[in-house]
Amino acid sequence: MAYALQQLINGLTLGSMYGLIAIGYTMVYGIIGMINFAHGDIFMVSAFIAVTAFTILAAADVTSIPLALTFVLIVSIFFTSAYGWAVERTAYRPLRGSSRLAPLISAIGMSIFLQNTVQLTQGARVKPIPPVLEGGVVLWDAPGFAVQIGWSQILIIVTTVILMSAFTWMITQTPFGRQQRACEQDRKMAALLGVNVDRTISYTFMLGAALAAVAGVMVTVYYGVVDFFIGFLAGIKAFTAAVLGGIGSLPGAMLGGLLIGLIESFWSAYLWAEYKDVATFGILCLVLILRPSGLLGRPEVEKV
Amino acid sequence: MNTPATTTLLSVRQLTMRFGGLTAIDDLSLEVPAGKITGIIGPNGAGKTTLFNCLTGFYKPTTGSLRLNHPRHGEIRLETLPSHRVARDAQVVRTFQNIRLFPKMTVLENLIVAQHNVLQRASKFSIAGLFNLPGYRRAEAESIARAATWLRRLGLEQLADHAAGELPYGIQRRIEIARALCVDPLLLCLDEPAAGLNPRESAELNDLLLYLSGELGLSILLIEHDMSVVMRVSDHIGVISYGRKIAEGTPEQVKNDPQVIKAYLGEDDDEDDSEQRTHAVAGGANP
Amino acid sequence: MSAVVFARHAMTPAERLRDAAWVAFVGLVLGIPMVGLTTVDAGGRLGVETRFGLLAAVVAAVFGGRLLLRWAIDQARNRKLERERASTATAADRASGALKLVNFLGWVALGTAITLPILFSDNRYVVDTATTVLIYVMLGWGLNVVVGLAGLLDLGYVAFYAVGAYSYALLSTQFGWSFWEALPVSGALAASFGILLGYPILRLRGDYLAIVTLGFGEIIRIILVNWTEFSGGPNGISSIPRPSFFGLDFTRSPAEGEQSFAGFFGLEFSPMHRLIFLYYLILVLALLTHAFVSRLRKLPVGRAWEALREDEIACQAMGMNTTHIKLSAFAIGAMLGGFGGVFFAARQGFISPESFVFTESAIILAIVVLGGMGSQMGVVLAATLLVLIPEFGRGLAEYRMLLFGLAMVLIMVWRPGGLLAHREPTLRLKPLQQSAPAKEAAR
Amino acid sequence: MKKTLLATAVLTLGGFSGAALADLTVAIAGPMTGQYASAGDQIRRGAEMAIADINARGGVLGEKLKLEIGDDACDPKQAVSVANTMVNKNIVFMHGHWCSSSTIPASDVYVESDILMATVSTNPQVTERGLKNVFRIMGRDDQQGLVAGNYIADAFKGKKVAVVDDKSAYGKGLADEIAKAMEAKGAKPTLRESITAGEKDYSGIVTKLKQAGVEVMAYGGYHTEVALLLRQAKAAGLELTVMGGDTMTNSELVTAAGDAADNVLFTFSPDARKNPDAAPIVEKFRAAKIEPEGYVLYAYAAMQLFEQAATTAKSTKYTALEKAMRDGSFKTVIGELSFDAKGDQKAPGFVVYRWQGGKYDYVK
Repeated sequence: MAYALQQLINGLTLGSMYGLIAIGYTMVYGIIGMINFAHGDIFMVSAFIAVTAFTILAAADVTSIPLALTFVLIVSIFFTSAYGWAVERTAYRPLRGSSRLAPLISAIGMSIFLQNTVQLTQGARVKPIPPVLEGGVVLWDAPGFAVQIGWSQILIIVTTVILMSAFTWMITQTPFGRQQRACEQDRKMAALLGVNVDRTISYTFMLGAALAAVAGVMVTVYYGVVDFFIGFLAGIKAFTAAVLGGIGSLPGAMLGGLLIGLIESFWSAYLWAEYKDVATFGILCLVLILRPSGLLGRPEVEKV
Repeated sequence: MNTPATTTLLSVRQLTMRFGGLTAIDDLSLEVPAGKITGIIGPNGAGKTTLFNCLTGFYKPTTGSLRLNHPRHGEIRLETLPSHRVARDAQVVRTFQNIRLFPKMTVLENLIVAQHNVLQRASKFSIAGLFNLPGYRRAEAESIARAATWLRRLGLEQLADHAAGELPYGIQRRIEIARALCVDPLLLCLDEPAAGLNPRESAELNDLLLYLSGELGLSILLIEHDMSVVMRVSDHIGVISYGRKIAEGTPEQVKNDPQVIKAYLGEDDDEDDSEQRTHAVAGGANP
Repeated sequence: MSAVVFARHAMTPAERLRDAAWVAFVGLVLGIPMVGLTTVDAGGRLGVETRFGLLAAVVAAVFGGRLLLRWAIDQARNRKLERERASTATAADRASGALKLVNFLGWVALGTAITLPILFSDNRYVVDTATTVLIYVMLGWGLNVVVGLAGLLDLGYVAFYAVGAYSYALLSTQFGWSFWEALPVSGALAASFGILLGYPILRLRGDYLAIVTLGFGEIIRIILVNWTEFSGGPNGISSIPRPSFFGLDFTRSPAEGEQSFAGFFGLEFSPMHRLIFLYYLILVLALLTHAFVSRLRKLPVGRAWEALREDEIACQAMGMNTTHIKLSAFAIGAMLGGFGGVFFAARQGFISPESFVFTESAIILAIVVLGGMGSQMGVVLAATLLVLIPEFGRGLAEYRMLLFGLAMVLIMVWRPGGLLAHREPTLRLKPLQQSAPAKEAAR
Repeated sequence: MKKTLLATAVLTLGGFSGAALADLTVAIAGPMTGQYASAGDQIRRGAEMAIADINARGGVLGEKLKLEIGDDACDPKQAVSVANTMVNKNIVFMHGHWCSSSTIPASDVYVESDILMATVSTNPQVTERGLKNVFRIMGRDDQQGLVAGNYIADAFKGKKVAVVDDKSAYGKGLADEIAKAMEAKGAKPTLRESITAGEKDYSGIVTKLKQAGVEVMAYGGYHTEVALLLRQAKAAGLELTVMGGDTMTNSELVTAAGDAADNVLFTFSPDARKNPDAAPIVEKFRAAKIEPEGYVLYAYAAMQLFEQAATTAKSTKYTALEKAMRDGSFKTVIGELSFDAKGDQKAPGFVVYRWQGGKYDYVK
């Protein structure tokens, strides 16, 4: 029981991170209908920025953890959004209106490019930082097994909940959210109604990148080690999460992320860890066969 | 093809189609005679296209039946067939309100694709085709000849080798009809074929329809929003509104029916709403 | 949306400078965390190192580069506009021009492909790289059927490649089958996997299909890694026998009672014989594949694939069984991928799951899209490019893959439709040659 | 057109090495880029130093050595390409490749072209396929696993041990051998698990170890995952001792795992740096600001091996060289090297090390 609870906590933490990255996929997909394969690498870039920022702080002898976290978050979000914007501007915008595969290939190219740029400029070695948030609370001291939740795990789950609420509010309540949804439904019509489509798309990429940046900082805090290759696996998992939840749907992305985190966690806890990815993809296939638009996706009945 | 005029080709019985809480077609019954042009009219959102979708297997009706009296296969229950078998086995072929050509393929290719089943059979799992055996060569030549005939009849011969998607709207409509004709239909269902056509093109369309039904004895089911077109060519007209049949008869009878006049003039605003609802349920924005 | 390209006015020098300054500023912002700052290992802990000199150089390069690029683009655009204004070429002319170009390219490619091993008969590297190109061409043609013609986005194509490679490896090492016996069986196995995958996911559209195929590719790989008894697990399968020349092995010292290729023909043994033989073998099979796929495209099934890509609903309304059409595309594509896998195993002599990762699927997909969806010659062009860019780059060491990624983006931005986007109709009512004089007469 | 491009490419990239062939060309190959680039870096530094020293001594048989570097990024497909490039460059000796999965397909190319190779790949398959040209200057996974397994069975008697691998050819091979050796000694591992290399979250497996009461984890795989496992174990309140293989020599482990690295034991060949004969060379490396850790001295030794074999054989021809190598015994910076019929090093000898305060040393 205690064991299951601990695995639940692990799964939720992992899932939150997948969810944060998945939102970036789902937003971009929602608005321009493309799979942004470079999104995982944007996340990787943000983790490197976070490492650099933490190292600077350590050199400057900043010991206040809240202060440090705030600083790193702001720096990382700022620069990562710039990357998100630049990627969209150079690799995707020129391809708007061409076949839906062209931006996909461009994205794959961008992903390879980003990975190698970071490898070149930051080195191929893993980048560790000393633990930022050590310790945690023992939730339940069951005989033989103490269920623990680390401060960093609490930080991740709480941040995710706050960001999700803020996001839902922004998409449903603010003018930007309305423009964003308008572009999702019909870009041409939105443009006719005076929505600046290009700008809305740019902002969407920046927002997605900002969320990836938060995830990047969290990963850096939680695991303490980043390398130029982390974007790939995280990206694939997050994309799977987005599809599982129903691509285009924000709560869906979060739900998908959490589900995948939990599946991975419990599958490797009780069954064969080496087949955990088979389980993830198997469940994805099953869900899609039963619900072709994902869990929370709008059913896509093509009008005849 | 020379079935007596009185034979019923298709009978729609108590057809109902619900999407969630919305009833798009409500207990509709209709007879379509063989060898004639039957018009279906009604305001926007009355359920005309939904009827077509039920008829051609794209939607499964909630209740009711669609019985086709096929000269060779006997009675066919259309609602039990998947869409491709409706076209292939029951030979009920349709066009679409928002034209659905194969845009990157040429006009000729579009028409050849329509003869896929015949050609595929002749190609014997592509083996005869791969080696270009005489049997297949003959079938291919025949299909090209057939396509060419229709292209000539519809004045599209010069455009045969152009990509279909690059041609003007009115021509695309004609191509779609030509393509449907290449499937060898028993019943041709045209969904607003005159939409977006200029008056001259409209007149040509009328001639074509009269030719198809008069000379070739083809049965045609025609949806039109625009009364004036239907009135000129239809032998028989059904009027639906809010998914119900409100009138039926010859153009003359329908024209003077008070119910019809009311449906068309009286409650325009409400109709727009109902169309919105139908669309929302059917999947929202245009594909 | 800047669709109205021709209305763009010429930029003034001040505008150009401002534009370049803005781009340089973006470069600066992007460069600060990646170029300007880096972390280095300082005795067990990280320390920050600044490289502002390098950053300044990069920003300056971006500024200059942007000025140059902008100018070059404007020049190219003007020239293109002028050319378009000056020319009276009709669509038909352009089509026949494109056709001529494709045909020309095809003959040149064929010529070089045939003469290459003769010209470089003692150069392993050239022959081997050319063999790799051919394998990717095969894979590209296979995926072209699924993605380019049928329009089904498959991100897990590597699965079939793996099935082919492992089938050959297992059949030959475990059961002693020869290359020629194993080849058709491997292809058939891959095709059955294609159907197996295709069947449950037929309902899925577009990108949902993409992720499921991606998952399928991963599942196959994970099974290969973990099922050690069957596939050798991460160790892979080594000592895969190489194809023999009608029973004659390419060995220096043949086994008792057998003859080697070199012995039979009275040649001095050279390891190049095997390489060149493998190359020609794959070339011949690739040409057969080309003939096969080109012919299929002109058959009902090929046209049905293209129609499916264009509009699935219209296909159904035409009475076409889209299930069968999709499955046939999956099966044929998978079969060709399986052949590619067999060649790969024959070339390497060793296979392991590492060779069948997602990146491989992505590269094959890139070959199809960069080449121009559905274009057979495009695949050849793109496969050659994508194999050669990293090989060229061997001299550039770390910049190699970076340039590869950049090239993918640039080619796509430069030609969103692919390198050879022209689509040749499968049949014409009037042959092209006849339409030209008719036009002459009309003038 | 494209193919002509290819031809010119090859010409310019030095495909024809006939022109300047006054020197003897030797080569190294390994992951110069990609995830394992740091290992490739070590090999390169070691080899460069060795070549410089040999040339300073007057070269081999009066000819200067020239070094070619091949990057396979640990990708089997690229390894074959690299091997073919090297054949074109008429190399007489190859030190490489690094990953077993690259060495295996590449060796097929070298054997056809009569090129001798000395590798540090530890997978048994490398020498088990009966290729005459392959020599291994490092121990094998099965030998390494035996030492590690025996050590665990003795030193951690009665403690619960998990055997974990990363599903790589190297990691799984090693972990299997460790488990086998442990079982032979009657110490059955409590858990046998696999993880996916390249992921960052191993909290699931850590929790599983904690639940099972595991205190020692024998790990087959690379150092980066060990660092993560240790950090996450620490965060989960699990004191874990890790027993790894030769890849743990990488000092990145210490940087990434911090103090927790002190819980890492690993097997590796006897430390060449302790070899009194090697002292001057070790000094030389340190003077050049290169810590001769991991594969640096192996690369150096490989070049020494070639130098001495060629001198003995008085030739750099394949047959003579191969015979010299198989029959001879060579004094190198990593100790005395001689080979058995398969090409494996006769007395590889693995020793158990422990990281301590950022340095590794024999376990006392």
